[in-house]
Amino acid sequence: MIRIQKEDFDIGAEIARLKGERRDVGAIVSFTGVVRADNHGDAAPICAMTLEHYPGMTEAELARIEAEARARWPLVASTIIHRVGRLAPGDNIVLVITAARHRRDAFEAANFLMDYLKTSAPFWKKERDTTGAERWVEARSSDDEAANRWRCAAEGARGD
Amino acid sequence: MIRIQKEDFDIGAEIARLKGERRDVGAIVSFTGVVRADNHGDAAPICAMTLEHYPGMTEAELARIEAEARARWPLVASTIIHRVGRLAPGDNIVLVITAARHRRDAFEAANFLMDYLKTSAPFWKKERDTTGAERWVEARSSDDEAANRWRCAAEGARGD
Amino acid sequence: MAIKIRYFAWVREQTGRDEEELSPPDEVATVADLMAWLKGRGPEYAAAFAKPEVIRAAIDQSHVKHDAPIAEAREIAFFPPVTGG
Amino acid sequence: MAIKIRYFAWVREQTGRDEEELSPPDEVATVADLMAWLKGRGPEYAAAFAKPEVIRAAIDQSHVKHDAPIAEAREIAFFPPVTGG
Repeated sequence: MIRIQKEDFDIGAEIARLKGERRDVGAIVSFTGVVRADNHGDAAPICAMTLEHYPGMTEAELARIEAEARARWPLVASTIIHRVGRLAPGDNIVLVITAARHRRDAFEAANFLMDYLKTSAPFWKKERDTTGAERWVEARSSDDEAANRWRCAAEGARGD
Repeated sequence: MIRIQKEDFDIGAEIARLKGERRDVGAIVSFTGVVRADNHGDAAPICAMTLEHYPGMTEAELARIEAEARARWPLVASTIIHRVGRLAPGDNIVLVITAARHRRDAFEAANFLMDYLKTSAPFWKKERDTTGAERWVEARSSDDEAANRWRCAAEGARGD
Repeated sequence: MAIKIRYFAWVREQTGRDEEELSPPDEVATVADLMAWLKGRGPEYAAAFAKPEVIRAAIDQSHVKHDAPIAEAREIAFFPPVTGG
Repeated sequence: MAIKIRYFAWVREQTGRDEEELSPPDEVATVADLMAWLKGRGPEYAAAFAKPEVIRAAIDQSHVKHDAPIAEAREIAFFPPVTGG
């Protein structure tokens, strides 16, 4: 399930909805991304963040990423919700939930979804700091590296 | 924060509590373990699970595991809640939440907490299936392997 | 043939528009050609596309490389590397 | 000196008790010695400790190996490998 919205999301309600009346889910992992006030160690604190996206392509990319995760791991269900518009420090930005029979699959799929979302979903963040200065957040090479590790990722230990 | 309890937990409320008014948290990972009805592929479905533990040692082990996670990763906060007593399929068993500045730390620490909890926290599960048969769940070697991979784990890519 | 060109984030701010319909000449065959052609359309485009190597492109809402052919494209978007999540 | 011995899960079910105070003789120096000594206390103990290699132990609520000395122990617990989470 994929959603792009301005409104906040309710993490507990989304997990409950994903789980529903299922009796084949043994592991649920959620990832929530939150606006930090101290996004840059040495710059002034952030007081606002605006998230722009590419309507149409955003949904297509998220659907593609979700389909790839579900092809790689035996997920029972998954959810991706991303907010757009104006946010403040402490506000939720993104929610990814994965439900699987075993914990390793739920963890890896959630991790993968976030890494790919960070490098391929067409969202852009603009920050305004307490001095009034605005700047577009720059992409990090560490995010590319994180996404690249899935290209030839060896399977780790499997548990449940 | 560590809690052992018979009652269910509210995942959303626990995440909200962990986050509180903090403005330095950028990533929150939650893991929820749930009773599966089909715990064993070929056996009869499970209709009840009883969780026994070692009061005193349980809290000590969970505190030790949490302290180790916080020594390894720069977590802002963490929560471990484990239920005991009688549970049914679909019921929550365990909740682990990690909050950090960056997503890699939150993911790895949650993963580590679950792997260590599975192999060192003194809980034992007894299942009853639909035929009325009861059996103690056997430990899985895959859980030991999952815990062992942290002993010499190389640091992966770091993002946020 | 007219193509819808869309701009996002600072590419949008620098070109001063979020989308437009353009009909580049036939010799504009790839995404890279299109950026070079756009650069000549005025100082705001020259500024936006000053460093084309840092700009990402999508054709019909799918990521493409700069050597991708644009012959079949209905919609081409230019934007900086994404920073969601 | 009396030691509190505790049993969990199927070790508890097989011995038929969850805890007891026992004073093993001085030659019982390690966890392994204690399991061997317990085995001689009756058929229910013999059944519980029939395969001591599958049983885990804790001294004063910390995991220990079977060669751990028990001289300073106030509480020793026996249980199967843990299965929480």
